[in-house]
Amino acid sequence: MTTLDPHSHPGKGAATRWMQYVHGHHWRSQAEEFDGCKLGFWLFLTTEVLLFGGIFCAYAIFRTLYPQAWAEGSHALNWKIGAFNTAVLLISSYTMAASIYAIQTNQQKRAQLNLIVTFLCGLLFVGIKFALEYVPKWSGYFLVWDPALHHHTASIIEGKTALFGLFQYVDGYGGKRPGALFDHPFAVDPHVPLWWAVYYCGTAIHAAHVLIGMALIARVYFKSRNGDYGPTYYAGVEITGLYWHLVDLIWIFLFPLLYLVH
Amino acid sequence: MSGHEHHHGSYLTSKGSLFTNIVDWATTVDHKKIGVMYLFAILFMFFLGGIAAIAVRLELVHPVREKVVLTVSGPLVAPVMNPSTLTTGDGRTFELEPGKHMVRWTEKDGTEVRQGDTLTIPAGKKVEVLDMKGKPLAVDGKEVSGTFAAETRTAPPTAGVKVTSVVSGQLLPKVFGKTDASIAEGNNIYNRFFTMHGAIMVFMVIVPSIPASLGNIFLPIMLGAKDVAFPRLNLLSWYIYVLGSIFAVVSLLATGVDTGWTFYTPYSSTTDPHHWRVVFMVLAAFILGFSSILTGLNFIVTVHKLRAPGMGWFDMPLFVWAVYSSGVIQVLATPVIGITLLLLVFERVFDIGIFDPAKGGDPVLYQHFFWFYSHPVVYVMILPGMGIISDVLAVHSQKKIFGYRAIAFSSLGIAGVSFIVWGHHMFSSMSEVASTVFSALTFLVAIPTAIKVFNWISTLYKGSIALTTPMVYVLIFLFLFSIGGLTGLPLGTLSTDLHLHDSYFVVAHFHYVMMGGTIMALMAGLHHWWPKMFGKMYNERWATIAALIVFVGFNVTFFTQFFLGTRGMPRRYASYPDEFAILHQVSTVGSLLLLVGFVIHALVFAQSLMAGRKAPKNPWGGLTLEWLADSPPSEHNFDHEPIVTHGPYDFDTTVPPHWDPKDYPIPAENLARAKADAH
Amino acid sequence: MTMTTRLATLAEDPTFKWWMRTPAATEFGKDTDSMYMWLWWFCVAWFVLLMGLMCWWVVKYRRRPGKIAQASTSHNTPLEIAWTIVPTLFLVYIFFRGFSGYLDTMVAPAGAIDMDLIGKKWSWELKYPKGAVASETAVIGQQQVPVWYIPAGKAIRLKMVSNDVIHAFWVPDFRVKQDVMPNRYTSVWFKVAEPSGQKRMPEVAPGSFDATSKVKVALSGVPYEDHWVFCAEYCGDMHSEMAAIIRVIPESAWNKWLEAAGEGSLTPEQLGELMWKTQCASCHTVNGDKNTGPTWKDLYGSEVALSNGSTVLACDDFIRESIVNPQATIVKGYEGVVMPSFAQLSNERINGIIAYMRSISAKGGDDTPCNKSEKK
Amino acid sequence: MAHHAPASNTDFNELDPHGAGSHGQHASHVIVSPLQLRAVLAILLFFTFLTVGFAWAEQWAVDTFHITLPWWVNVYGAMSIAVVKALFVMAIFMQLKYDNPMNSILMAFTFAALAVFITFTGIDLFNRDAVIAWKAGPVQPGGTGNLVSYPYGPPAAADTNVVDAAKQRHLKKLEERLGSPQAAMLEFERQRAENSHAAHDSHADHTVNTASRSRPRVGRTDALDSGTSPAAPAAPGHH
Repeated sequence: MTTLDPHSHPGKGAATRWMQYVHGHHWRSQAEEFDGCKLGFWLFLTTEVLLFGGIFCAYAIFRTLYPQAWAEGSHALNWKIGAFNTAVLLISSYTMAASIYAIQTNQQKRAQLNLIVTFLCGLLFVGIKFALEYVPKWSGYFLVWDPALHHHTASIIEGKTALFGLFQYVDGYGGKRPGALFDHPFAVDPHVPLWWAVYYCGTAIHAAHVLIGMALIARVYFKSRNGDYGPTYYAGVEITGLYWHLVDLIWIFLFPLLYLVH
Repeated sequence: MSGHEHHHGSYLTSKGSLFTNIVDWATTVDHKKIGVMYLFAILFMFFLGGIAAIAVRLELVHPVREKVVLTVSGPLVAPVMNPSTLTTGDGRTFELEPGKHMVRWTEKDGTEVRQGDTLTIPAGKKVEVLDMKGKPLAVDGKEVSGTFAAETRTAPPTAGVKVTSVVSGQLLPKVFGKTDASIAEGNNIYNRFFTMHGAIMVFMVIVPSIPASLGNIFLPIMLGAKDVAFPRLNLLSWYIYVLGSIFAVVSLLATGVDTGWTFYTPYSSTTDPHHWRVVFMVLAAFILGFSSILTGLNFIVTVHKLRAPGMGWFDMPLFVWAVYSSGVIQVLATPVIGITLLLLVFERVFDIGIFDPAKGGDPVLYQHFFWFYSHPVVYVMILPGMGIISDVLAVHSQKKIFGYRAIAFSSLGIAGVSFIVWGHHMFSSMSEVASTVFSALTFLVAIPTAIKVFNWISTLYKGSIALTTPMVYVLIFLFLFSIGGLTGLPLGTLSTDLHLHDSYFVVAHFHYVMMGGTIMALMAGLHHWWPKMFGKMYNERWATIAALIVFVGFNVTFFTQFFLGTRGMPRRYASYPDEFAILHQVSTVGSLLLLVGFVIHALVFAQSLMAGRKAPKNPWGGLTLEWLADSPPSEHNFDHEPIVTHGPYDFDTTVPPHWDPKDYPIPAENLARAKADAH
Repeated sequence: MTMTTRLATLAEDPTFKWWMRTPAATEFGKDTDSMYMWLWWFCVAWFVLLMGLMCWWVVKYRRRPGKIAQASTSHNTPLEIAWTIVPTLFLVYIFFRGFSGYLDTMVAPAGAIDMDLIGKKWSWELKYPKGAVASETAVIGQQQVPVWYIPAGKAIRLKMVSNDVIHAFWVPDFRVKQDVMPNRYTSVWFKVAEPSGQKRMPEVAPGSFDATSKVKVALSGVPYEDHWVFCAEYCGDMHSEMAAIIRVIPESAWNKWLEAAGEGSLTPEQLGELMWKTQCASCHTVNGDKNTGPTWKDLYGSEVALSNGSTVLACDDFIRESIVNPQATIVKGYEGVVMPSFAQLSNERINGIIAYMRSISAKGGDDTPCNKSEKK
Repeated sequence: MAHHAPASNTDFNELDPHGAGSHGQHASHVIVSPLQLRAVLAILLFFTFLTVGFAWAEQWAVDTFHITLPWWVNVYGAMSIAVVKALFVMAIFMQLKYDNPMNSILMAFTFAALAVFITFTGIDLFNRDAVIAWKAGPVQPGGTGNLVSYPYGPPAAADTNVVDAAKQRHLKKLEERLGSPQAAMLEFERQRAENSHAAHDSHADHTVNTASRSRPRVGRTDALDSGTSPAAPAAPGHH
């Protein structure tokens, strides 16, 4: 670990707006400001953890009350998708951290590349979640490229497709919805709708956080292209990174709870 | 960072045309201006909530909502209820059957008949028999009349009675032009009003009141900082507050919600099924939570990072300590209400069932979610008030606060314990095990609170006490808060709580704590810092008179409610048995006194703003840093960053800033003693 | 302190009657009372001490111009420790005393008589042994509330469940309260002393519904005491009308009453009227006024406009369906009002309601449209 | 800008009181080397693999050795692995290890608050009828002549209706498509088989595993479903 000397990296190229950065007038120094921003953001992260705390609490309570329903619901999820998505998020967390490293060492192009990869990973995560999990479970329509589709060959209703043939309807698969919206014909335990309520609330709020994180990453990407960040000023990237890691952190718990622990 | 040109003038100084002024205020990142905007927004919501409170109190003047009195005004006509035998005048008998026959007979005019009641015709009374259409029944061309052999019952009369009086108690429906409202409709209006009162007062007034207004203005100044840590975030949190309030007002304009401010499921998830009002109100609380989180977060970072040189943690004014502690609670507890309200919205919109027993969910789980936030937030409400009391008390008795560290740590202690006592709101709905655990933990909170009160009162000892309006409010606070705190004991005690839970005793208790505590502290702080905030003095005499009226009005309003509670009056009742009427009426009179008191206060403040005497820089002789600044402070608070050389309460050894040492002759023995203490 | 001495102290305490309208009617309630009064004097002592010091010092150390307060100590560790520990000890005592009273309140003794209590918007339904029906009602405001007969000196345990939202069963005179939940059973118990003849509430208006003679005989000349039952958990529009009266009578009289008060002793119309008073009156009037639900006056045999635009004849079948499955058809103008199902009512009771509705309808005579349609 | 920015960003004010807060230095500008980051990523991916394998292993133990692991093995195992992963993310990716300890303390408080929240809620919901056994002595039957009944069936348990209704709707749809109820039932069973096969092609058997069998259902009175009394104590009490 090295502590950075802010004067050892003269700006390379034109994008050196970061060198002109002047900290807020009410801060005693830029280092103080950076520290303060981080402290503030960590405080914000604690609120995020406790926000999900509600979901975790509901999960824990109802799992203990209705273990059969939880087992049944968990079995309806495909652990492969969950594991793949976990890997995607972990990799994106790495690239996010790597982009901070690159900024700290003033490797602007590398930083931007890492940000792009992080953004794409987020997109992949949400895309998979939406196209391979939400849509089929909710409606019974499978993406035609979904590898899970071949398990359901006999239940496919030919010709019943949606969105220009991109989605194929499988009879009796959909309807796994929360609460009163529940319409899955093969459920056994009466409390399965409750499981789907917790599943959808947990993962949807998480997915919303992924989207917010992606927006933040897009923002720092464009600011970075503008030369706003460099070795002495990168608070924006740093807190975006913290947010992104928290999203990852939540998923690290959601994944085994929803997909594995049955 | 634009917009930070150094102005030497006051932060209130006008900058140009009305329009530029409005834009300047709307886009300001100056913590003082944001604090002032918060102050007026909160006072406006306090006004709205107060209107609702008065409406609720006026409605309760009459015990019952509607008591229609019918009196006999002619021959009574009513269907018979049981088969009976009539003996006609000529000795024949006639069988009457329910559903076929009505009878007509006379009673004395003016006899009272209860609406909807069946009637009894004594044997021997002369009656005429009618068919169900009301035509006299004729047998063999002769109308049937005679007397019953035994007493006979009839359904409520269809004719022969008139409404002689409609006892009022339908105040609110009448105000809204619904003179023919049914009991249920009338009750419903009442329910919407008390919900409006509770929701506004909790979410929009008491939670943000002190931290967001006085805290915003004075926390940075007391720390010697130029601003809060994140000024733009501060402005954002004000706008979020306004947005949340707009959501709430929209729901109120659509005639409001009838859930109570606690939104207990399954009532809140099933009431008002075809409307969005509940969702709007819930979203309002959800949005206001964000505002609260951002404010708390901002203050915590400010305290950690922006203290003036020389100001260690234990050199901070106790107000700062208290706001800091409440910030911790805001940050840790508010997200849980966020997810709770979000789930409640999902419950209403998508029927997800987590809190709905009909779908396998659990309504008491909602209560746990709700109180995990809402109990700690009680301390968000009261801690800053306690901070104000500590500061104002010390300044106006020019006495070092007794047990500084004990007060500071008890703030943190209260913040910590507040997270493990929420179950005492649910003794009658929880498992017995949980009730016992929560009751034991609840008593823990009493200890740091008691310590604070002891410290405050000890501070008076050998002080130099000036009975200014802020100090009068401090004494009022100590009086009312002691009652509020002590009446918490029977509520935390399991056996007595089973009687008092959800009764008016609880209503009185939390009003003593919330209003007698927080609002009285707010009034103390408002008067204490008014000269600093606006550079004008207020009329001391009228302010003190108003304070005394508020004090009397408050006790008349709420002490009676303790008696109501122990005698068995449940809360949230639109009507009640007559025996509670007198106490309710006394309470209503008290609430009107309170109204008078607050109106005088408003006039005093208005007079001060328009024609008040210019305030000196340090009218009370305070030692904390805000008294170093101008009145009102300049845009950046201080000309130079202040360096802290004395403690916030070293009155016995320090001449207050801007005071002439001649007016403050420090006894030599004080200095000697301080020297001795230092060694 | 033994129970007797505690009670003796209570009776002598002049402030007791400020707080409680009467002494508690139950044993555990008396303990609660003595706990409460102990706490009251405990609070008074602290309050007087604190406020006394405050007032004394405010006067004594009032500001004198030109004089600065003498330095005095700003902390005193032994004092601070003392005033932390002393209240703590008191609090420990208070907790344990409250806890022991709580156990007495929660745990029903062996041999208690079980009754079911069902709470619903907005009425209570008590199920007696042997299907007995309490046929008296009293009036609060305009509201009919049921009067329940309860034997003195016998432990009664109510097993409670709610039909819809959360309610709470509270008898202030018994000093007990318990929430009534829609998804689980909760219970309260009480054992009330013999009626002393001492009034516990203002005389309720005598229900004009007189029971049949057997019941009357069973109850004639019997001393009784009345106690309010309230719903203490906010449950909607008629929350404040969701009340009942517990009328405590000697056990011997209660046993006789139980025998006499079988449902068979009432005519269908009487039974129906009783059902209306105890179960339906919070939403339906019988005098033509509009309330939460449609009025029953002249309903029977009339054409009812439904929310789906059609009309239906209010005959027996329609009424029965509206009782058992209220959401099947909604009367026009009452959309959004969710009437709970009363499917638990016995056939006799439903028939009684229909008979009662018929008796208060102008179209309820022999030549009702309903009869005509039946004849077809 | 009228205000005076310090000449250098590293200026440190002698009077600055925050030494206690940040150990006299601003530990923020720490560069974590890419090598370390990659190592952490590798560890995280490995643990992801491990936690999946762990879930598999339970079923494998049942299938191969007929050993039924206690319910908590899977839960505690998966949660422990998740905690380790989370610690790595927080310590290295989020740099808590090198950061102001205040932030770590904050996180610790947060997790403590979360633990309090879940535990205390559990104290209520998992103990609802814990005292019934000693709460109730033998109780004389009353009410409807039986013990407490829930005479109109369980409206609170409408949840079963949701599940059943979904089934009935599907059967009706199938019948409309295939013409006869028999054909619909056959197709229903076939689809059900395919559905459960598709869902369980992974690691788990159709039967519910030990984790689910492990706990009695508490918190909701059984009688609400069965229509019998909950409060008739199995063993008549005492008191």
